[in-house]
Amino acid sequence: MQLYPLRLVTIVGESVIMDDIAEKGLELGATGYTLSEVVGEGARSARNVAIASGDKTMKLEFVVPSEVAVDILTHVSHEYFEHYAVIAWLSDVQVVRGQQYVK
Amino acid sequence: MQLYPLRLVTIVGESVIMDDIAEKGLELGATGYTLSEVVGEGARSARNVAIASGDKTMKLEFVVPSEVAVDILTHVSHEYFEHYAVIAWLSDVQVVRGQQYVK
Amino acid sequence: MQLYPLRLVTIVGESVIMDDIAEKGLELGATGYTLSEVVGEGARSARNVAIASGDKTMKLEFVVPSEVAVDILTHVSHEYFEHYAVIAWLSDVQVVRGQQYVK
Amino acid sequence: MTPLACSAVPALLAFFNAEQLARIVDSLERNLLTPIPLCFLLGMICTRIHGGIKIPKELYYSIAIFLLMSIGFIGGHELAHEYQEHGVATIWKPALATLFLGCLTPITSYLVLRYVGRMSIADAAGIAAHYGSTSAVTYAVANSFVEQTQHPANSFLPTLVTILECPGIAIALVIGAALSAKERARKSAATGRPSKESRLGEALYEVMTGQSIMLMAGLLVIGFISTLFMDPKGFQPFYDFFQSKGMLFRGALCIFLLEMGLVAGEKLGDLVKVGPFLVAFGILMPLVHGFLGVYFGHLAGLNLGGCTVLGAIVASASYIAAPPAVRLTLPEANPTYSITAALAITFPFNIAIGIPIYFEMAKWVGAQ
Amino acid sequence: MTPLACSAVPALLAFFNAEQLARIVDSLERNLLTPIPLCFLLGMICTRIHGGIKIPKELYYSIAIFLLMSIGFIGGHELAHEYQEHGVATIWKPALATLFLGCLTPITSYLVLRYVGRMSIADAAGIAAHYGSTSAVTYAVANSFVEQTQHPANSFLPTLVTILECPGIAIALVIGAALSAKERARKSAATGRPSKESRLGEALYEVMTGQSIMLMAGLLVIGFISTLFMDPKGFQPFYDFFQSKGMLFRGALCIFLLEMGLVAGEKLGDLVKVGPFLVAFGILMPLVHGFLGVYFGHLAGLNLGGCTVLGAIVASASYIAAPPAVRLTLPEANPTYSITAALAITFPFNIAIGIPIYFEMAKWVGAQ
Amino acid sequence: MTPLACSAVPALLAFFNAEQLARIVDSLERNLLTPIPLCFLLGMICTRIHGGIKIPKELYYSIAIFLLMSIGFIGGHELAHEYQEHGVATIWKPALATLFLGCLTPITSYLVLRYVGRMSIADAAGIAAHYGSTSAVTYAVANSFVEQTQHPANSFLPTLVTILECPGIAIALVIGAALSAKERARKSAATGRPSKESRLGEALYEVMTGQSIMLMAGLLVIGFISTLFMDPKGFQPFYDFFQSKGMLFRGALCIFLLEMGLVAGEKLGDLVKVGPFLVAFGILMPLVHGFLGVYFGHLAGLNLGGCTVLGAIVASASYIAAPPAVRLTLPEANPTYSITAALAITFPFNIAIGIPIYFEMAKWVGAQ
Ligand SMILES: Nc1ncnc2c1ncn2[C@@H]1O[C@H](COP(=O)(O)O)[C@@H](O)[C@H]1O
Ligand SMILES: Nc1ncnc2c1ncn2[C@@H]1O[C@H](COP(=O)(O)O)[C@@H](O)[C@H]1O
Ligand SMILES: Nc1ncnc2c1ncn2[C@@H]1O[C@H](COP(=O)(O)O)[C@@H](O)[C@H]1O
Ligand code: NA
Ligand code: NA
Ligand code: NA
Repeated sequence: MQLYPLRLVTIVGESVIMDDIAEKGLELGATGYTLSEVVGEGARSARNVAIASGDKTMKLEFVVPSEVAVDILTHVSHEYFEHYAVIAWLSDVQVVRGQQYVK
Repeated sequence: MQLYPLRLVTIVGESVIMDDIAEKGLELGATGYTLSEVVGEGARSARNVAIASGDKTMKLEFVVPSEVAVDILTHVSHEYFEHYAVIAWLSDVQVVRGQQYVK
Repeated sequence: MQLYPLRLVTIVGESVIMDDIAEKGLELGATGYTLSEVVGEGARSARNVAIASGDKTMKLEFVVPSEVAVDILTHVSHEYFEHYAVIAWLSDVQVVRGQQYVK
Repeated sequence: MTPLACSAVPALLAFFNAEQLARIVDSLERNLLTPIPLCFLLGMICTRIHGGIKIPKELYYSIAIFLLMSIGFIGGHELAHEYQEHGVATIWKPALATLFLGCLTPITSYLVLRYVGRMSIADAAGIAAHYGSTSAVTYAVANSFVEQTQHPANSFLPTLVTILECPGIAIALVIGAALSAKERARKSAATGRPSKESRLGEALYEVMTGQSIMLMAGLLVIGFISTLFMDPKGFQPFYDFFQSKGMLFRGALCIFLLEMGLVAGEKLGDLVKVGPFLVAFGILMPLVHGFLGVYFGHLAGLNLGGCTVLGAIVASASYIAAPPAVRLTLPEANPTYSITAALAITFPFNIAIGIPIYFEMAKWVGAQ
Repeated sequence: MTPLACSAVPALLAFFNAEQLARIVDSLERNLLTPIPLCFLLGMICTRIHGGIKIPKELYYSIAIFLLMSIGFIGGHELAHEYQEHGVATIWKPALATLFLGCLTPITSYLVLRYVGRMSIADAAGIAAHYGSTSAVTYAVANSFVEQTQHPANSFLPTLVTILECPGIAIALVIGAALSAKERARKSAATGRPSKESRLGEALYEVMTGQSIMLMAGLLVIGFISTLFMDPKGFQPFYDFFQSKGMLFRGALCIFLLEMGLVAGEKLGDLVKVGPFLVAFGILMPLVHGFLGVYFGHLAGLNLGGCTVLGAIVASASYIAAPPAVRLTLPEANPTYSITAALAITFPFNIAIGIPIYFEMAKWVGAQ
Repeated sequence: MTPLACSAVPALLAFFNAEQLARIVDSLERNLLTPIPLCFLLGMICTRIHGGIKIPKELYYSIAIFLLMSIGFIGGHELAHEYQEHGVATIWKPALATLFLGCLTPITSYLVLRYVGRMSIADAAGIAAHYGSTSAVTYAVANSFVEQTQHPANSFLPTLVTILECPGIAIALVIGAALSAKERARKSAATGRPSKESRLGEALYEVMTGQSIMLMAGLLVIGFISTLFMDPKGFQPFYDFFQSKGMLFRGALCIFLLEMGLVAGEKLGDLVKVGPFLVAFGILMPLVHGFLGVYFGHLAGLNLGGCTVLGAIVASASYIAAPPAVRLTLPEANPTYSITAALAITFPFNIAIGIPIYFEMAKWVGAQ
């Protein structure tokens, strides 16, 4: 069974910005994303506000090639790190039939 | 404190198939699993349907030895990749008292 | 864009102990944590009990430096592994502006 | 194919004379300008303009549970009265007729989809499973319609809803699974996994013990028993809680249809994808099935309200029980087709236009 | 141990003469064939046949919140009337009796479990914590039972439920923590972590400020105050919303017991694990505690309904407040034992058979 | 700054003579000792003592949806009657007055915050957005207050709530975005991302099509239409479900305020962070805006109850629609300030003390 090396980008932060980031991720080359509600505490998370029928904090994941991963993290870092409660990290994963997640 | 190297298998896909995969995982040698509800978008996720009082998409995780990991991924790949919305990947983890998760 | 290597500590276990572990994690040097509700099955998870308006099982994540990671895992291992349903593992992550998560 | 649709509708309306059409339009207005369809409309509009209404799915599921329990409980209550008065004399014929329709409609649907629509086996069977079953909410709306026209349906209609739930799905899945056996056999050979049958059996069992059936049938029995054994005073609060004329049922229905409108609004975008044939199918098939329901209901001795409601539930398509079962059994089938047809075409058509038409059909066949 | 059980039940029933037994059987029927126990039964059946009913946990928790608020609010309302008429004259005795029973039952439970059942300190104390406390839902069911038998309980029973909630858990936890001190001391030495006391204190505090207490006691005060200060017309809608005879309370109870049946159904499988002794304990201990409740209630001057309800709540076991507290304080205790006994044995026994028996006991001790 | 507050309150109360003060105190008591404010208090206490009450957020959101739908539906129903009797004659003036106040209050708030409070542009604009909009729950509480004092408000007040929802947020956001343009321009140059305008536009659209507006305005239309076209008998169950005097609305309000109390309790800790100026602002600004509401309401011909309610909603601050919009548009603004002021200061002040004061103001300006 073929495994293909890709990057897992994980972004945890305020719900208000997560939809925008997910969309941007698709623009930047991700073939999809996975979003889930979490509860979190951090340096600035006190600033989080609830959105209509939603939680204050969400976790967003992208399985993408390195370049796309870097683009997404750069975007998040420039756009949101200054004023929003958000953390983002990268890890290595082996993906089943991974080519299909490379545009 | 002893850490033991194992594999983390992550499967994200349609809720309808997740229970079956979880069971199959235990059959194939996993000592347990962790399941959570997510919201996702992907190439085929438009096909997802909601199940009784549940979400359309779920994330399933197994902490297992390599062989078991491969067996699980092979099963998922053969059984579900063709017709179902599902993504699956593998990563390396260091598990506390990890031996107990090896059958 | 600067990435900083840190450890991701993931703890999945009974809801009753998760708040205590999260607090302890902050004491031990984590700058924050991320908590989410999951459904799980494992060797001892039958023992899990529901807490007021909550699930039986939760997943707790810390992004921390190695030393802190080890401290947290040691604490969890000593305090909870004997009597509680809990699993804990470690993985390597590259964190955006990671320095700020090192106290 | 749209010409077909465009020509078929007038063709079908030609059945009615001017005066009947006038009545239809009039009851259309009376039916449309009520909170329940208007909430559905609001939901659709909200989705189209990307409005911010978000109904927590737990609220949606809670209301679904309440509605199913209500239908069952009140059904059992009235069944008990009917039974005390007439035994099974009045019930067995309608029950048989419903069972027959439950077995007929998936087949008619399949044939039309496969040979007129030229759809794949899996897709045809998948959609047929939806149209062979029924929609409890359509029942609820039809029931309040006839109540408002002062022609309440026979007391045992909820029993018929329960009967209609399963057979259609089961038959369509069996057809689909059997006919697509060869591919699946090949596949299972390749992967060496247990042949589909297991899957099918499992799916059928899940349909038959699914939430809708368990709640409707279970509460039907509970309503029946407690009506027989409880003193009315003690029974009253339960009756008030569940009764379909009551504020809870009607109010819950408003919120439920708001959410259905929100979802249907999203599916509207898929209408293009599903193509003109399926749009026509989603309107004409219900009219045919509705007429069959009305007609056989009349033969079985239902009253005017009863024929109308039976027509509506036979015409309706399932969008709760059917989808997961089809997804499991016929994975090749594209859910976008079935769900869009059931939820974005047939359901709105029925609650807006269909029900008053079935009402006229019922008068036309002579029910009173 | 089953022989014990088998012999004990008739032994105990021997207390009753033929005519009483007849009445029990009769009221059993009147009690069992009502929606509330039947919904519990439906839930159990559904789980056993792997049916598809799924109650969102948010709905379950929402109903629990509503029930606790109702019990408190209506309790406060009726307490206010009682108070305006008699001051504390009628209340202090029953309150003391309840407090006494709240301290007695955990000890009786512990002794039986430890020395008859030969269970470990932790398990015995853990289960004792459940049986020392009470179940608000059992109160609600017992209360509707006596209301239906036209013997409504004294107005201040909800106050007694609130009093009964905590002491039992607290005492059992202290016993367990103290007696298992040695092991835990050793352990804490090994790990060098703060000694258990901290944990215990924390757990006790969490019990005393837990959801059940806060909502019942809080709404009790609110109901009391607003009854004194609001004009009845303004008070009415709140009364209608919360009142225990009302459709909302009864209907919510149905859905709640459906879910409890679903959970209890799963636990049924564990009956084998827990063994015959615990099964016997789950039936006989409530009968003993129930009798104590009835007897002391009578001494304290409660009426027939009041004695019955007090018997039921003393006999009942907590399955919401106790489990997490025990889990935190006595981690060695196996929750499967306590939860299975409380939820799958004692709770169904009480709502199905126990309550009518306590009713007869109450007559037998001469309450009216 | 506290001296300012301390001196201002008496200064303002000096407007009233002894007898009026007596009446205020009296109606304060009548207002405070009712379930709705008491539930809020219970929630606050529970949080402060780390009690265990947890309201599932899905329940909280479900109740919010129900309340908004109720306000809209009943509003539309009564608007229909008003319209049938007087056409738009009685409505257009109050509507204009409300629109004017919706544009005025964000500006007054901004000026005070920026130049008296010396807050940053973003923080001043962010808080102004909250105080420029309104709180539907404050409306509900004010409405039940005037109903209980037998001075029901004009039938079209819910329409005014809907009018008041948006403009304030929009204007404040535009001010904030425009004035902080320079920084943001620099920033966007650095990151080369689309300039803020896009964001602002998007946020404004989200406000105008947000849940509150869509549900209130949508159900207002639905209530209006169905009142005109449905026969009253068919309309009744919907009316019973939604009516604000009914048990569902009042009961739901209790649970909702319990949760708000739980949240406000947490924010209490932040009072120190936000400082004395904001505390004073959260009390004095509502008194000023409340008076403006009462005064212009009187000029526009509202009755005593109407002026009181208009005063209350103008004085109230939004804590549902405003926060996310501000967070998106003015990220530099610290939400702790705005949310603490709106939820932990102004909201409790209004429901506890403000409403009775606006009621006296309304009498004082001569409304009846
Ligand atoms: N060290 C950490 N480990 C895990 N999650 C974190 C950590 N720091 C922050 N988070 C998550 O990221 C969100 C925003 O973090 P912050 O920007 O630090 O407020 C928080 O709500 C947490 O869910
Ligand atoms: N590139 C991706 N990154 C993260 N999650 C993904 C990605 N692609 C798909 N998913 C998840 O996997 C599910 C099924 O994906 P698909 O089979 O592509 O429709 C989606 O609902 C997403 O939750
Ligand atoms: N092998 C595993 N893979 C993934 N999650 C596991 C595994 N074993 C246990 N878990 C999770 O850890 C929790 C406690 O595990 P246990 O202590 O084995 O009962 C379970 O509820 C699961 O959610
Ligand atoms: Na059908
Ligand atoms: Na007890
Ligand atoms: Na305002």
